Amino acid sequence: MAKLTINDAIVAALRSEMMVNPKIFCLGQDIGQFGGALQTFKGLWAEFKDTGRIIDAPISEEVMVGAGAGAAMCGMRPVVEIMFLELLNLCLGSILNEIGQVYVKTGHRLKVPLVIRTKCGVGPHRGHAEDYHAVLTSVPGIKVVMPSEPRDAMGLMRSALREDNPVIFLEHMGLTHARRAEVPDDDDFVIPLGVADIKRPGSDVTIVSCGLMVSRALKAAEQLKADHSIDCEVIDLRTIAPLDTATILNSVKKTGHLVITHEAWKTGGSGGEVAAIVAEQGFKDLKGPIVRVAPPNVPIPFSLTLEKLFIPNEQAIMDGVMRSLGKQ
Amino acid sequence: MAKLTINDAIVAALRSEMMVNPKIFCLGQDIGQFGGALQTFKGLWAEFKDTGRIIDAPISEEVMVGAGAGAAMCGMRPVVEIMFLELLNLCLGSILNEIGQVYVKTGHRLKVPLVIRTKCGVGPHRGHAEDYHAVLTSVPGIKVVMPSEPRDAMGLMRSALREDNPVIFLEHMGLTHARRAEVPDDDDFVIPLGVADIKRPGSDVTIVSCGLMVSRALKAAEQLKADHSIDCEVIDLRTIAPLDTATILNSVKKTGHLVITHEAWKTGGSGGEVAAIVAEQGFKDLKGPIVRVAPPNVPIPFSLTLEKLFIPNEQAIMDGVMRSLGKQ
Amino acid sequence: MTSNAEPEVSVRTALLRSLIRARHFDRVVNKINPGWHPATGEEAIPVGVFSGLRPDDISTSHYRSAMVASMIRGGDVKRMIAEVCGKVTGTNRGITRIDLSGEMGENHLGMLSGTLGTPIGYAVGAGLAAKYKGEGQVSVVTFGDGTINSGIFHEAMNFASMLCLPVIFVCQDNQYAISLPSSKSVAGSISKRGAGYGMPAIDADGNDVFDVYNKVQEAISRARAGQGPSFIHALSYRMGGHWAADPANYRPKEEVEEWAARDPIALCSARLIAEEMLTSDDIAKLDEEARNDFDSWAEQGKADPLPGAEEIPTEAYAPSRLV
Amino acid sequence: MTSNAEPEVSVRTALLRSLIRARHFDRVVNKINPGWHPATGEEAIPVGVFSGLRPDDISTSHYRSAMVASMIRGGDVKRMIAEVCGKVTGTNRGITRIDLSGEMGENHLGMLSGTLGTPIGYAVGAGLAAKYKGEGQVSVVTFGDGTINSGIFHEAMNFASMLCLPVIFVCQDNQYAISLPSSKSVAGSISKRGAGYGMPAIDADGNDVFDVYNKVQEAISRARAGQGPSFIHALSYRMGGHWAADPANYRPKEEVEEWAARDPIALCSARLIAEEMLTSDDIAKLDEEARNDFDSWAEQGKADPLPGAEEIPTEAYAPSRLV
Ligand SMILES: Cc1ncc(C[n+]2csc(CCOP(=O)(O)OP(=O)(O)O)c2C)c(N)n1
Ligand SMILES: Cc1ncc(C[n+]2csc(CCOP(=O)(O)OP(=O)(O)O)c2C)c(N)n1
Ligand SMILES: [Mg+2]
Ligand SMILES: [Mg+2]
Repeated sequence: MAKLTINDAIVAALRSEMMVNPKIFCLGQDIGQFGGALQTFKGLWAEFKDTGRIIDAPISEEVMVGAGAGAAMCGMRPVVEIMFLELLNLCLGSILNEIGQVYVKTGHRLKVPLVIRTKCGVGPHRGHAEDYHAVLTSVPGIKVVMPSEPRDAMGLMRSALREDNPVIFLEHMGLTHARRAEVPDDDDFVIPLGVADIKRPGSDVTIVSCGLMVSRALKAAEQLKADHSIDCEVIDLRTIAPLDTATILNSVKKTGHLVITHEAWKTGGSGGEVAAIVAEQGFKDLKGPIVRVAPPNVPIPFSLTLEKLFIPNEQAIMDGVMRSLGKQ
Repeated sequence: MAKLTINDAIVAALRSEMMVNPKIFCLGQDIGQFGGALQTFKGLWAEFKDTGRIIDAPISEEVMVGAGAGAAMCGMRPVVEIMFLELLNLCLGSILNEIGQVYVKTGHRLKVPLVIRTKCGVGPHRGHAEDYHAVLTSVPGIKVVMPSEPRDAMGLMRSALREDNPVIFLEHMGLTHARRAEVPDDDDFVIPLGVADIKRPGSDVTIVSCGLMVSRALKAAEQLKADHSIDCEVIDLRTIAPLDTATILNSVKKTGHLVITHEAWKTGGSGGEVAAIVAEQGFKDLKGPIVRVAPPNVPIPFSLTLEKLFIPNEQAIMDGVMRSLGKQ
Repeated sequence: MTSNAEPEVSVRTALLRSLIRARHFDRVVNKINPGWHPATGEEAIPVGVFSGLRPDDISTSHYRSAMVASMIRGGDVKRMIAEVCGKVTGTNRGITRIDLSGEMGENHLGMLSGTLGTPIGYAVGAGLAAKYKGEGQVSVVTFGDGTINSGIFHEAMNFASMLCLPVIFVCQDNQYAISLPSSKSVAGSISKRGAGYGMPAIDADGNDVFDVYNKVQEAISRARAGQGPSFIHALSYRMGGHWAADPANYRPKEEVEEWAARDPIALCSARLIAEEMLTSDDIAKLDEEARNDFDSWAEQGKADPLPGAEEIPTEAYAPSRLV
Repeated sequence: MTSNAEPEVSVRTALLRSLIRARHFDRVVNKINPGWHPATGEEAIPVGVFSGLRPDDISTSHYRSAMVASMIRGGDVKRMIAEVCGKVTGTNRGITRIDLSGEMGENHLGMLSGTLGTPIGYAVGAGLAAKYKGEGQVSVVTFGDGTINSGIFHEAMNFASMLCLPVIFVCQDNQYAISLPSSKSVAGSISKRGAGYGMPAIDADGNDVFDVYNKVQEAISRARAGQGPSFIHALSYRMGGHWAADPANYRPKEEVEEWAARDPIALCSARLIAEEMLTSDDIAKLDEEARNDFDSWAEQGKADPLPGAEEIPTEAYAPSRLV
């Protein structure tokens, strides 16, 4: 078992799939010799440059996604990197209106096996942090994935590359080069899309999280255990669309309390969907309010001091848990 | 009091504001001599054509919104029509990433008093029906409005034209030419943005609706009253962002039951936000599950027969109310 | 083949036949839905562009004429008309608004929503796929004069040129985008704009089906030979309104009359008669045959059964191949 | 004024002074954040473009050089540097990533997120507002060679031309978009592409501040006279990496050396010395003065207090004026 960062794990999965599947090609800005912004295609140029399977794209996000989707409809399996999630907002004509609907609208004659890699989240980059993923989960037919650790990243990326639907793969800039962890050596190791992971079992309160919030939720859980003997179950969604509602509902059945945390703005964030599902299907299990812990509805402040106060930290999650228990 | 359709009421508000505010100009495809698709600028060309204040735009949605926003920052008050809501997905770079953040990011030095008119909803047009409004409510700084009747349409449009924030004004194609109703003659009649309207008071179940769903919810309420003596309170959101949480929470406090219905897909639709707010702030008042009544996550079918089955009707809302009461 | 050479006799007759069938197709469909968009007067463009492709080439059609394009590419007309009627016997059992795309599949793409422009991106992707496959396939795409003002056109042209993709871009210039004349909406000239992307930019007479056909065939030869994309500006005129019921009173009568004199079916017929390849009787027969076919398909479509609730799909995702 | 005429003496000295200050500005800012984007070698473009506007003209700057553009337009440098340091004494009390825009206000717009291209749309809107006001204002916008491949560029150029707006579009061509050379990414020539929109398209020497200044002034005169937009392609070279810490080893050394010999400050200085308008001592003094100013502002910025939690805005909306 090698120890890899999230970024390395993603690149490893991509590399091993490219070796066995000639239909995969990659299209993105500066992903050739430059290796990708934040080295998201590290080492692949050296290996594949003579095959034409790594294309440096111009600043033309709409056609990058359009050409990726078109090539996918014609039997290829493109990986398009849009450098940052905010830039995906430039190509939502295709993404929201069309690519998730192709399979149904063509009577199953066409599919769109397209993987869109993109980055977001607060991190060393000091910009492009905004998490607009709720936009993507509001339409049918698209899968949205966000790993929080290297093993998941590898397994999810490999699944994405074997998937017959458009997948938007979100890479968190604060995590992707952060911590190394062991990943399986198996070139067929996959984690199916649509399956959440219980990162910490617990019996008192369910915390639903993703991306950067997973480790914060875990720390909050440890602290709550130590300070108040409150035992939190921490769920990492991993796939945000489609949601793994069974895992969430089962957990709430056990705990009776739900806290949802994400880095996106609270209003209109994807946590609303989780809350709505539980308030409908899990209502009888709920013993207290569903609490969302997320940033306020204002632009992310630039100053690092303010940015740190803006994104929910362990304390904010702990406070949320207390509120869900009616203790605050 | 004149009797007007929604469309006429909107045009009347626009016209009266244009008379008194020379900063207003209109930019949209075919809004000049043609009068706008579905006659959304009916009669204004004849009146204003010599002033240059009505501009026929090319098929360039990004720059239409961009130029509108830029002119707004420079002191004008543009009304940009994007013919259909799905086409707004072509210009979300500006809309999601920027125009709602200008006021804060420029330290209040710039504002964006921009009104974007656009159409959606199933109707005679047989296309462009998709309701993507949840996308717009997921970012800060933007107001989103959708009237369900002529009086509201007039008052909300006038408010939008006096507002210092970007407003996206959704006009439902199935309603806009449908029913005439009385509107005040007063050229200063406004309905403030951000205030929901209780279209039918009731004590047993709260139904939150907007657009086309309002009349269906009202019909469902009458039927439930007649058949089961269930007394529903029907709230018309009118403004979807920012939400009038006080009206919703007060209603649920009274009824203890909540049904949310919209024409947008259920998953990721703006009803999730309403559910989440009530499940957090109104939890103690809830006596049953929060039920969402909305279309399934698949493309809107073309055949009229199927389209009718797809969009929730009175029966679906009635069923939802029964589920919220634990009666099904 | 140069643009002065004429296509062979059989091809020329087939082109006329397609022109005639295109007009009947429009006729019946726009009776079923007068809110839709006839291409009367512009038929030489879809017919000239999409005839003569290899079966594995990929066509992506402008919405106006999309079903004609599909027909030429092998789409089933009867099934399309049933879909237009919203019937369960239709191409996609009544689920899809088919007039904007025709029957889609691996050799034919089209509009997938009500949004103009995005198909140009898909066509570029089809060209990219063709390049990877290396079997000489080309991707041919049409779009309106109004649509070239959308950003995707620019991005697509540059991208295809930069990567030397086998894509033929054809502007179906009917001189209007709804009510806005292209003389106003397109600053500069359309073909000059194409040339700005470093690819051949050619003007074609959009009412002369042979001219369109020839120029597209030349561009296809270049693309198959690895010489990259071309841009063709085919000028014609939208004889009717934007939709069938639009009186189009925003434009001068003289303009309409001038173009009425250049009807593409009449022009093509006259040429074939003058060259003694067909008699006017032959042509009347083609017309008669087409009229009967389309009328009967329309009748059938109207008579066919409506879809039931079970036809509403329950899932948008394609099945995952993972277990 | 024709492009051969030189700006007056006072203007020419001011241009050199701005060039020198622009470089010092970059120097201190990119020491504070080595992930940011110096414009070393390209200073003649922002300086030449944005000097000599009327106070009520609207400037919209490319992100690279945006604070220099703002400085020229009257922005407060000390406050900007404090904002760069994330301090409460900054332009917006530490809330805004200021390097991408400079100090925004009614006469200066810029990037409002991390998205390239959208500001071109806002600049067009500024031109539209100027046209309505009818006071001869113009809107001047710069953008990179990479950015012209985004759809908004195309839409904006056509729109401005179609409506005859007083907008001057300037491509700040430093020959790279991160690692992608414009020779690869821009199919065809940049100025030909501009000409495709039916507006004057002019090449300028982006390392010669006087040439840039003159050509922009001519375009401004046309715009003020109601003759509509112009496109200026100013060719220069990005001497450093995409960001300060990027070694830029994706490009040939000879290319860098060739352009190093054409440093815009050296060129401008040599001209003014040769024409006996300034001595090298005068220039050394300008440099010394700038060095001191920027060093002290940077020191001050670093020393200034951080914002407290109360600086996080609680509301994104501007207050409603309705009651
Ligand atoms: C992006 C986009 N903008 C606007 C519309 C509304 N619309 C439908 S057809 C049309 C005119 C299209 O003009 P053109 O491209 O010339 O095609 P034509 O109708 O002339 O065949 C417009 C504006 C649309 N469907 N998509
Ligand atoms: C729409 C968009 N695409 C990609 C990026 C990422 N990015 C930031 S700077 C840059 C290069 C820009 O090139 P150019 O326009 O030539 O400006 P330069 O950096 O050379 O000044 C890229 C690709 C972005 N910020 N916005
Ligand atoms: Mg047209
Ligand atoms: Mg550049």
